[in-house]
Amino acid sequence: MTSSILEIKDVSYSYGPIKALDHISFEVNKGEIVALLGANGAGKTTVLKNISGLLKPTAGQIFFENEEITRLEAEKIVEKRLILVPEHRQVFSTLSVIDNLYLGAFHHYKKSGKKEIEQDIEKVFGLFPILKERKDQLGGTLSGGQQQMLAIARAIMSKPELLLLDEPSLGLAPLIVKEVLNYVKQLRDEFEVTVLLIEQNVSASLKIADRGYVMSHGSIIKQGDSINLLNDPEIKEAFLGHTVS
Amino acid sequence: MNDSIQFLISGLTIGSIYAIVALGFVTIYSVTKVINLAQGEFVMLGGMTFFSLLKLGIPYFIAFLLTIVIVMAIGWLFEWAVIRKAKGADPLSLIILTIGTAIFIRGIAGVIWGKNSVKVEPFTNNEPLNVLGASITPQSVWVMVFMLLVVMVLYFLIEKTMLGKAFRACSVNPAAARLMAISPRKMSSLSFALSAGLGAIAGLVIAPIMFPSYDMGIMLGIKGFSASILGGLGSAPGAVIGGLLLGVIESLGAGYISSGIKDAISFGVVLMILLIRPFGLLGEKNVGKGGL
Amino acid sequence: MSSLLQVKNVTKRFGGVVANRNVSFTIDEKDITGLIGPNGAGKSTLFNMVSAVFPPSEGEIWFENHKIDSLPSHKIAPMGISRTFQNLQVFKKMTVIENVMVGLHTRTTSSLAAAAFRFPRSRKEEKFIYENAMEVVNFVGLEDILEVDAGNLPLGKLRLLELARALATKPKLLLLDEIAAGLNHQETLEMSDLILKIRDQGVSIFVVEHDMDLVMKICDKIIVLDQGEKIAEGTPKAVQNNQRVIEAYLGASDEEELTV
Amino acid sequence: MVRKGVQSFSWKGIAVFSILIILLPFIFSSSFYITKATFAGIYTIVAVGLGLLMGFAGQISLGQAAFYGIGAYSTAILTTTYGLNPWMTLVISLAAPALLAYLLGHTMARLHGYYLAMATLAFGIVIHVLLTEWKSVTKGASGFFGIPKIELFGFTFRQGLSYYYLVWACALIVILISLNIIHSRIGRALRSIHDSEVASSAMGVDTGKYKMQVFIISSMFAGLAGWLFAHMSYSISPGSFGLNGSILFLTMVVLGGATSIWGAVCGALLISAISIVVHTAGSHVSFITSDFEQVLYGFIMMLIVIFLPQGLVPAFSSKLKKITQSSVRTNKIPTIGTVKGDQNV
Amino acid sequence: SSEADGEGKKEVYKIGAIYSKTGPGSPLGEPEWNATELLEKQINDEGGINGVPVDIILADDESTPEKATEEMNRLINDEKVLAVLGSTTSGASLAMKGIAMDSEVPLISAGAAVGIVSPAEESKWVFKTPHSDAHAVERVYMYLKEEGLTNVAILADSNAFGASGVEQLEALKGDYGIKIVANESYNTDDADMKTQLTKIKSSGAEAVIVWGTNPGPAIAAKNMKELGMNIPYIGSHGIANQSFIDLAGDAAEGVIIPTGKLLFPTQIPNDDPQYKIISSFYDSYKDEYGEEPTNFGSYGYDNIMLVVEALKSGAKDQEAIRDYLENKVKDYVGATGIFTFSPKDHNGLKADSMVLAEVVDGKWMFKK
Ligand SMILES: Nc1ncnc2c1ncn2[C@@H]1O[C@H](COP(=O)(O)OP(=O)(O)OP(=O)(O)O)[C@@H](O)[C@H]1O
Ligand SMILES: Nc1ncnc2c1ncn2[C@@H]1O[C@H](COP(=O)(O)OP(=O)(O)OP(=O)(O)O)[C@@H](O)[C@H]1O
Ligand SMILES: [Mg+2]
Ligand SMILES: [Mg+2]
Repeated sequence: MTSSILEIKDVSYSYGPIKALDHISFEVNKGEIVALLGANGAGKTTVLKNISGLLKPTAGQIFFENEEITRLEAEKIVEKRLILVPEHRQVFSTLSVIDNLYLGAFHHYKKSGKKEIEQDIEKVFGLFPILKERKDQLGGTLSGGQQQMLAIARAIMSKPELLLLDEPSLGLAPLIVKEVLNYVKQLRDEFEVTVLLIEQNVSASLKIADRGYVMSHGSIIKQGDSINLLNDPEIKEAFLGHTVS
Repeated sequence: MNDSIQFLISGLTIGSIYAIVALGFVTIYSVTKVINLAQGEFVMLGGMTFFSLLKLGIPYFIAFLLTIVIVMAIGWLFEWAVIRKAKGADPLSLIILTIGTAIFIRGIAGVIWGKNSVKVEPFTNNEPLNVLGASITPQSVWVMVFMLLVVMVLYFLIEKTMLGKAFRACSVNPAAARLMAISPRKMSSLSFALSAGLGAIAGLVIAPIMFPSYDMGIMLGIKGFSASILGGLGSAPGAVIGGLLLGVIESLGAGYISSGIKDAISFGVVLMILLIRPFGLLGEKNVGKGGL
Repeated sequence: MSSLLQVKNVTKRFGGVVANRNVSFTIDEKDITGLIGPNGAGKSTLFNMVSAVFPPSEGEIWFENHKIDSLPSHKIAPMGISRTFQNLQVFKKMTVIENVMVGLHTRTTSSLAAAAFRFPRSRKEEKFIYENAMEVVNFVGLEDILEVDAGNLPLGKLRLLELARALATKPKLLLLDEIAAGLNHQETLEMSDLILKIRDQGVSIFVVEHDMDLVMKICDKIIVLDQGEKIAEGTPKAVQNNQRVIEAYLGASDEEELTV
Repeated sequence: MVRKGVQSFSWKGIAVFSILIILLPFIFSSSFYITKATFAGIYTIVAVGLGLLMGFAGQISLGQAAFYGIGAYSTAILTTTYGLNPWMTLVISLAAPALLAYLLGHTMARLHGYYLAMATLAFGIVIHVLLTEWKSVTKGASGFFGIPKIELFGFTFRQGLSYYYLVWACALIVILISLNIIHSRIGRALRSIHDSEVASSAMGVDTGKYKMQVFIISSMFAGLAGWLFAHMSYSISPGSFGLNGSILFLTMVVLGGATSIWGAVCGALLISAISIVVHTAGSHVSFITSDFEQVLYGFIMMLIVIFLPQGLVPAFSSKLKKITQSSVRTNKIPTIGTVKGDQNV
Repeated sequence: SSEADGEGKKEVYKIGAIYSKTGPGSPLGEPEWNATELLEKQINDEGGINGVPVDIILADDESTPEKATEEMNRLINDEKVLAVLGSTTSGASLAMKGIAMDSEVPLISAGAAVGIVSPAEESKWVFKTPHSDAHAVERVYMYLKEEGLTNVAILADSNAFGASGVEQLEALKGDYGIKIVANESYNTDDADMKTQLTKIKSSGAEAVIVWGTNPGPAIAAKNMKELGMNIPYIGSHGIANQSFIDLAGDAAEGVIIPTGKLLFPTQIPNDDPQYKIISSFYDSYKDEYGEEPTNFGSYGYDNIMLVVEALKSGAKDQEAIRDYLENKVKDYVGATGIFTFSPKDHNGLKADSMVLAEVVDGKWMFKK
């Protein structure tokens, strides 16, 4: 039996008068890749921000590894290895690439020691060689796609148990998109990282995901295995167009 | 010839003080992007607290340490009680907030200590030394020693340690910093305490040179601010160079041109330098347009 | 058919990094030209030079018989070049309609004094601005949210707003930098329809995009950059089958790989 | 339909405000309040200009008092030493700051954020030193005295009601001009600079030119205020035009809210109100001695920034809008960690 | 201080006083303020003036002309006072002068600048009591001449107090054959003056005249010692207080200043006409506030006492008070000096109201 690593219970959130989440519940099991789908403004990003502690739910509860984290500060949640790669990259623009990566390891810096972290950095450099080439360039001067790579690399440095990815393929070249998504799969397969993923690239993301949830106007309107979702006529209509290219 | 050495030494002494104050600005700015115009008041609190502790008969060295601790606590309290409460404020409002706080602190100091200047004994015997025909007091040497010490420690802290990286991360992107388990709040508290400590040190070393009074913070705050901008905001070595330069220009201006317009000269030079280097001497240019 | 924009042997360096190396190409009137390439290939850099955000290190850029590579960026819009930004640059604290009205800036002339004392001319112009802005807003379909502050809009609307603002300048050449990034399939389709509609009004369009469906669908010509250099140029079909392009950018055009 | 942001502001706001101004002396008739209100009017003129500069051109100035001082000293010297008519020197009081702003603006175009703040601070200090040290012209630190009163058709404007109305008439004109500007294409262009300078210039907005124009306008407003101040007082001294003054103006704008013209107006009024409150408190509560006033003043400043960080007017804009219609709103959205330009204030 | 208000129409003499209790002028203004408070109490305790109590409305101008203007208007138009005293600084006093002239209310200032009362024809309603800087300067120059020192250097605060002193030092040097070989200044809050002093040292000056109030002159004294300069140090009446000596310590030894006699009430000869006034004022001030009144306290004292004198004589309105001041104050013995006002002189003091003092063994000693 799979155990749930993340559980969202009846969570609501409002930006002032704007209700962005309306009693949402779902869960993610250990070792899964789960895709969160939905049109722009459906509330996907808001869900991830609530989970990661950047926003506090107006109602409801969130459990991570059976422990309630609803009221925990974002920085404490990170220490539990629940890591968010935020929308729009959010790299530290005036810090060098390498410093960005070091900061990813901030919460376990003392525990892991310098050596291990340097090894980790080599590992992510292996994944994104361009970052190695640019390791002393300032984050803000990287190209859009390079910044996205840096954001993902930085999250990997945090040694996630559960990785929340908010549109990781945004602005990446097709070749890299494939590589990144493949790497996500690899992370799960080899390092047992659980992944909750938001993607506009629905077909690609459902291909690596085990399950998916579909959101609309702050609620979950559909859920199911990837295959089923991929073949769901409504989903095809809304996200994939008539022909899956 | 002797004159010019004397001018230089005077300039370096006073410049070192500006530099320490400027380092306080840098510390807070590099974490929170706040320009804390109450920084001068920390200097004043350093000087006046030291005076009061000495008057209570507390031994010199203990009073020295105690002053730093007390002022750091005040800095920490200031962050906790004031800065943190003003969450939604933009940098400009924060400037006004720190100005308001400066007025507040100064007002209270005026009530506690009165308006008269006080006197503090120098660290060590203060018989002037003779350097190349110019005279320099041991206290001036202390000022420079402390300045160098402070900048070295600070430079190491900001540039070489993980804490320094965390400091800078908070200043560029606090929300993303939280996602790295860095608490911008803690960093902010820390930076205010640290910079209050620097202010206290400035107050301590300067107390025997100028006679401290409740309102000495205004001028030192402005000069420190100027020095930190001149050097390039956020750069610790820049703050030192800025401070020394400001002090020396002031002194040479007073010496060779006119003491009446020495401030006009020094600020005129600041203006010129900024025109040539719009981001200060060691300041980094804004990040390029890379990610547009 | 004459060429509207000519990029001649352009090179751009940032310190040691060569973002563009000796790139040349032309854009023709009423064409949609695509610019693709891997991340960091230098697409945005090239865009920034065409829109005069910064000048090239070497080479020249000509627009309709004017050399524009060393003009300040605000002189570009009046000539008929307008753009959108990859990292959105909307005026967050202004409303949708106000954002678009800024786009009409170059099409009006009343001075500060005229505005300060409300000369009749200034008032007439205000009317002109408002009406034209409304027209553009209707065209892209943002009329429902006229008075919403741009900072509160979701991404899809922001992309539209950037487009509307650029259109308001009445450009001859429109530069679109990753206009579909972050849009879902449906929205991307709508966006491509919109772009085609704009072209049909006689505007030349230059797009940078990673969404190959979109690019292949709308472009008349595609230019491919890799590591700062132009490696291919031609019709979508030709480019799609170009081996260098596949290697550098598209990857084996097979979805199967992913599901390994 | 409300057409916000379009040059659509009604005269209602101005009308209501004007009536309040006209009626005020009948409600608070004591000379103390009228003097306060006269100063508030003078400060309003400077603050509105500074508000334009800060809230709309996105530039900070820590040297605004210098322009105020140049306006005041120009007229003082020309009317007293050279015997010119105050109405003639009004032109100089406007032109001299404008010229200086023009020269300075060119050189400062390269500076941003705190660096710009520093440059203006430096400029302010240089001017202040000049006023103090150029004794043969300015009579030095003790002050310049013997400034004549303004006369119009045989009527002399003296401190009191007549000066109050003169000052506020000028202030209303300044407010009106500023409202017109911000609701025009230029106003929008300016606000757009504030949000994204890159996009703004891509839209063809000559950011440098408009920043310069606003800088000049704001310096002229300050010069006008200086002219009014000089002829109100018999004497002026450099102390009124130093850093304290600049900071006072800055405080007014920030407390009132830089993003609205009415913000600057309210800021100027607010500061006067605070000082009245503190003054009155002092005469009723024995422990609030004169020394304590500064403490209280600083404390109130802190409270306002903490509880109304956007400034008074934006905070109450919805309520105020009913009255004024034309205040520009600024809805600050809590954007999470948008990567901002570096040092831009 | 305005408690009398409530009790119906009981007659009181309302007098306004504006001093710089706070702000940069406060070291000067505070003794003036205190002296005024003290005297109000004393006068009323003794049964008022001809049985009528005085009500002195004290206001703080925070050392700014703007606040002074506001308070002046309030005192004159709202409180309807008979006369206004103050203010401390020249800038504020000049601003108040304009209003006094317009509203025809007598003003007695404690400011230093000569412009406050001169030319007297244009200062009909304005008087002032402080030692004129001219007198202080004359005293100093007389001394220098006796000592045979002709080349002097000036080091003055750049504020109004210093500027006013420099003006007189420059104006009167010819009369005494003095040559100013260096004219330097410092800012009130400067921490170090070695640069200026080094210049003075190389200028060949035989004496240095330092014009300012604490702590600047103390820093100068200390710096001079550090630079090994031992030419005579002449100060101004601005440092006629113990705190100068406390601050400067050893470096204060031998410093000479012109001062009012209030500095050492016990040292002046018993037969001095001011002896009684000075010692009683000094004692009661010290009793009340625990500090010395300094020269500035004496200005506060004389300002109020001159008005009291006028009231005593039966002057009941502004006009009468002014006339009394201008015409009837002859050889009036005050704390600052002996006043004789006239339509040509609204300051009314002579150089002999000042004496010289020297620091000997950490104390100000009467020199001559
Ligand atoms: N800071 C904010 N203030 C007000 N409303 C907001 C804010 N952020 C988001 N919203 C609103 O909340 C709703 C959900 O937004 P959210 O960003 O979670 O959507 P999303 O599904 O991630 O969309 P996208 O695909 O565009 O990223 C939207 O209607 C959006 O307009
Ligand atoms: N200011 C700068 N300093 C240094 N290098 C820079 C700067 N701006 C851009 N670069 C580098 O130039 C190269 C081209 O960048 P550019 O932004 O043009 O890429 P791009 O093709 O738009 O990529 P993407 O598709 O990822 O947005 C990148 O390697 C980038 O790191
Ligand atoms: Mg989202
Ligand atoms: Mg790009």
